[in-house]
Amino acid sequence: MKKLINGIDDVLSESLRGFGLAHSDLVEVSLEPRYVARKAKARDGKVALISGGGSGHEPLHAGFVGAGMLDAACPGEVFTSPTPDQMLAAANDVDAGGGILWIVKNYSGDVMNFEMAAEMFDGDSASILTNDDVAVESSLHSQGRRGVAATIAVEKIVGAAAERGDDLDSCRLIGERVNSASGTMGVALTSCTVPAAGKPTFDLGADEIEMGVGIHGEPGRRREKLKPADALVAEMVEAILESAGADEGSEMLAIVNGMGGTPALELYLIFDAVSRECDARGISIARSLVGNYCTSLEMQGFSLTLTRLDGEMRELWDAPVRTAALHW
Amino acid sequence: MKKLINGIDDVLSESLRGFGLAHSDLVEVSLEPRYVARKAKARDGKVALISGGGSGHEPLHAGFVGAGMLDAACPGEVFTSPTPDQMLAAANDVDAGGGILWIVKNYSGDVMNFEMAAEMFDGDSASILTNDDVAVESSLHSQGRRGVAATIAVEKIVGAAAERGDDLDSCRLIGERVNSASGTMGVALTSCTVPAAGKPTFDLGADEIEMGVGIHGEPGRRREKLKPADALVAEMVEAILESAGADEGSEMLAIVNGMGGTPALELYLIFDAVSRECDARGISIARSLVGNYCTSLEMQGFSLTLTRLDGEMRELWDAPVRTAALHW
Amino acid sequence: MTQKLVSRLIEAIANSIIANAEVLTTLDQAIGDGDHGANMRRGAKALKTQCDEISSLEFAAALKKAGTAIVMTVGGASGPLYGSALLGMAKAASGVPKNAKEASVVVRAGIDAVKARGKSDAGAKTMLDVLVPVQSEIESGSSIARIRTVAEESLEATKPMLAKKGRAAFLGERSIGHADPGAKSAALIVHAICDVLEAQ
Amino acid sequence: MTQKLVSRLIEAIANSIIANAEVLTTLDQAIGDGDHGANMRRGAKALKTQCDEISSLEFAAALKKAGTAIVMTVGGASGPLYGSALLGMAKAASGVPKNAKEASVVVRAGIDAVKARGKSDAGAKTMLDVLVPVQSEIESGSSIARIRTVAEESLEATKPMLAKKGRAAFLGERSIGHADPGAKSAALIVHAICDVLEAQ
Ligand SMILES: Nc1ncnc2c1ncn2[C@@H]1O[C@H](COP(=O)(O)OP(=O)(O)O)[C@@H](O)[C@H]1O
Ligand SMILES: Nc1ncnc2c1ncn2[C@@H]1O[C@H](COP(=O)(O)OP(=O)(O)O)[C@@H](O)[C@H]1O
Ligand SMILES: [Mg+2]
Ligand SMILES: [Mg+2]
Ligand SMILES: [Mg+2]
Ligand SMILES: [Mg+2]
Repeated sequence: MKKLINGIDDVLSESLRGFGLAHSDLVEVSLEPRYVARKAKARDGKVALISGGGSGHEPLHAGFVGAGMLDAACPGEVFTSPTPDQMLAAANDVDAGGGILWIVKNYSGDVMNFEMAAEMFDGDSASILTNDDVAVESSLHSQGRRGVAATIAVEKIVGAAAERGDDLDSCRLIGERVNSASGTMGVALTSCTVPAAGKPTFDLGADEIEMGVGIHGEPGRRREKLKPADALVAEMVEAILESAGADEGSEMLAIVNGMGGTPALELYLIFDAVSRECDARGISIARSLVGNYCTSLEMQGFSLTLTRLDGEMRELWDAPVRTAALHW
Repeated sequence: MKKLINGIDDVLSESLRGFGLAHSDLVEVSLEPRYVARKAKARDGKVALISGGGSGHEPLHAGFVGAGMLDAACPGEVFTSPTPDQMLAAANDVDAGGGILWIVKNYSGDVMNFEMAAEMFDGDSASILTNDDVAVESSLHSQGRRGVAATIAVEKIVGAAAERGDDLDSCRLIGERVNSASGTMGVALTSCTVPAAGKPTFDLGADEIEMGVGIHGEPGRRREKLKPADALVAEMVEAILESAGADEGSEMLAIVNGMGGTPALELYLIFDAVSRECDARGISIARSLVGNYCTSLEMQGFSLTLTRLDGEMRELWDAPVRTAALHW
Repeated sequence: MTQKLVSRLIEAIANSIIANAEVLTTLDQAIGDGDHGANMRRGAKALKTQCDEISSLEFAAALKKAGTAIVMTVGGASGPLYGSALLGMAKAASGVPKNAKEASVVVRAGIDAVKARGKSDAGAKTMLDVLVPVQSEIESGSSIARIRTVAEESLEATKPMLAKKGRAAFLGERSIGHADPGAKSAALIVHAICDVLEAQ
Repeated sequence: MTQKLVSRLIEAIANSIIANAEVLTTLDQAIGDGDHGANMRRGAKALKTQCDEISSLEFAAALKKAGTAIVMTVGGASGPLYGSALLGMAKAASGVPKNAKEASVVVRAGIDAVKARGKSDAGAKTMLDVLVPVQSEIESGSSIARIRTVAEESLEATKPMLAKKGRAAFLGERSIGHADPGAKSAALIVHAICDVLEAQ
């Protein structure tokens, strides 16, 4: 395993400390228990948004803490959901009287840990569960779909709603609307390596890809031969629209998300392919992000998220945001 | 070779088209000849900044086109300097009467192609050659040092100077000041693969690194065993300061630059190590960037740039910028 | 008496988990995300650190403190699940169970807490597929040797199962053929407890 | 006459470059950035595309057009260098050189343009280490066979050299032991020209 680290047990603390130093204008970092909170306190009565999850997906979620988006983020160990004490400490820190909205990606660990935190928290709270990954459908089992990159759309849009003064329940509802309007599918060209595991999570042949991969390197739909970018994109757009639904004329937010090890050159090429694919279907891309937003350590590959925007969602997407990873 | 591409010959055009679509609010992309120009024309009389170089280093340079930074960027084939017709077309497009400042990284191909463009251009122009890479010193040969990530500092600071109304010569001088105040050193954990070559540029053993690597995978000072992050950073800071000079109390801009395939988790951990190393030397990091800015396709590794800031440079660094990759 | 037992149990369980962390990781890499070994080791280390403090308490309070330690250090799915098991057992326990019957009641309460927290039951290819049959054996007063066998057999039986809960559930058919990592850690814990009881 | 010669030269040079692109890339991967093959192939293809147009021109004009095509399509270091060579030759040429003496004057003008553009000379482990000795042989009226031998020998002689120009210069000592990619492409061009002249 080749990593830019010192001791394996110190990876997360050192990285968080570096994040706090690099963005000391935007955030404050607590190392014990671990959470990242906005530097500028939100106004009284604002609903506070707290997300979190395993580390290794940076900039998710700490990179989205700041005005217009999250109030706090709780990073767990790499690919491991954080613990309730982190969420509790964050909630007590950022609670501005409007209640806490937990934004949780649908993994059993995250769900259970946030649930325990909510049970322990003295005050109003509600939660949104994101489950946009269309690669693995829920019919076969009872776990439901995985939450992946659409979480960014949820955090941005709900963040803007909270900022304009929406109450806890309205925030939750709009978050659920964004989640339902979204679908994501990912593909891996290479594995990632969890520092504590020391070896790649999975093995792929020199010409193989994992279609539908999860952001922890979980298997997806199938292993197959690498295809041209256009063919990958066509399959992914098809799968997403089949699940998330989109009529001709729909306006979309498109997120072409690098898995961590993919050159920007390729991500923009993928965005070109996505644009052509959407054009051909009479769907327009009204807003977009291209870059590393919800990563899997050093994995090569990408995910595509499409979110059907309505007028309010678009307006909230456009509202100002000031975080380490998104800024307009 | 595993890449998210269609045909090898179309990589650059498709990626540029995608970049243009994703950032249509900021830039206009010409595909024949290839260049990226600001969407909002600069005011009359402003010095126009044009940079360029081989592709594969994204977001460098197209990601830095926009208000407060570059007026145009000319992308060559992957790792190959662009051709004079691109530079000429870009110059004729963005010339606002204040002359053209060519910002060129010190590689013989870039130098010669920009030189030919300058010879062909009808109008005032001057050029800045960046050569911040301290890994390979100039004593042994006559090529001089390589230009790498400090080019970003030059482009940002000179961009702000041009915006406030500095003339061609003042812009050139401040650019040279930034370049002389800067030093960079890189390290590779893995190679990159040029699409047209189809195989990795170099081979590293499972526990080996290339200390002092160039942004095209050129060899550096030596090949050695992977060391802890702190040890890597200590060596790099030492080499940079030895060359760029810094007294106790110096204020620095620090750029921890991912080579393209490095997880953000590790880049922030490196920034923490850099902060500790600078602290120990009584040097303060006044400004910083942590992320992928001057990449080498999918290479894993990073470079560290330190630029000694004076008051004017810091002010120009802080001036507003609105590009795809930098925005404040 | 309680003190010695609790500290022996903590040592035995924690050491077995630490010694087998890589096995758990490998299993989790096959059908999960490769962190089960690191997660469980983190919990084991926390228990060892707090061992003196925990074993100075009454049995029920010790279970509660241990459960809280697990919840606050492990994370992932296994943290709240094993943590809830201990917290559930704490609620049901008064003193150290005096016989198999009493022990089985306490263990059942722990398992019920896992089911409630995980919204699951045996048959979904999880730790419950070891915990549930083991509890039955305790309830029917089986020998320690028999309990060990059942733990191994039910671990083995998770291989052909289709995962319906946890990360492995995302694999669908591809989860078949691998043992569940949580079932393996549960079996390790059962064996460690058996070791301590046999040495009494 | 000119027309046929020019188009034969273009075909021979371009085909040899295209056939050997991978060899050039491999050499450039060892001591450069691995694009010399792709760069030269791009130039070769541009020449083939424009072959009819170029060969319809007078010899000097053809050289100029070919040089411009190279400058505008190749990029990298080799683009401006080979382009400048052709543009330099264009300035010195009137018609097709009628003998070795005339040819050597034109070639020398091309080489001087390369030296000026690259601020370099023979001895720095570049294409000049093949071009300069080959020009000397032409100047002294050597046979085609001798010119071929010198091209090979001087290419071989770049191996032990320490690079002082181009990307390879950044390697310092580590550039020793590998032939220079630009020297190889220069040798290929020399052989291709020899092929055409021998077939006349
Ligand atoms: N809902 C659930 N009910 C019971 N056990 C579960 C559930 N979800 C996961 N598990 C158990 O947890 C184990 C995985 O734990 P671990 O790897 O530590 O956490 P994570 O899955 O969050 O990475 C699985 O092998 C399974 O036995
Ligand atoms: N200053 C120079 N003078 C002469 N030849 C040079 C010079 N710089 C580079 N070269 C030649 O160019 C070759 C490399 O060309 P190429 O790989 O196409 O461009 P780049 O080096 O920009 O990637 C070198 O092998 C060398 O022969
Ligand atoms: Mg996990
Ligand atoms: Mg090159
Ligand atoms: Mg796991
Ligand atoms: Mg080259």
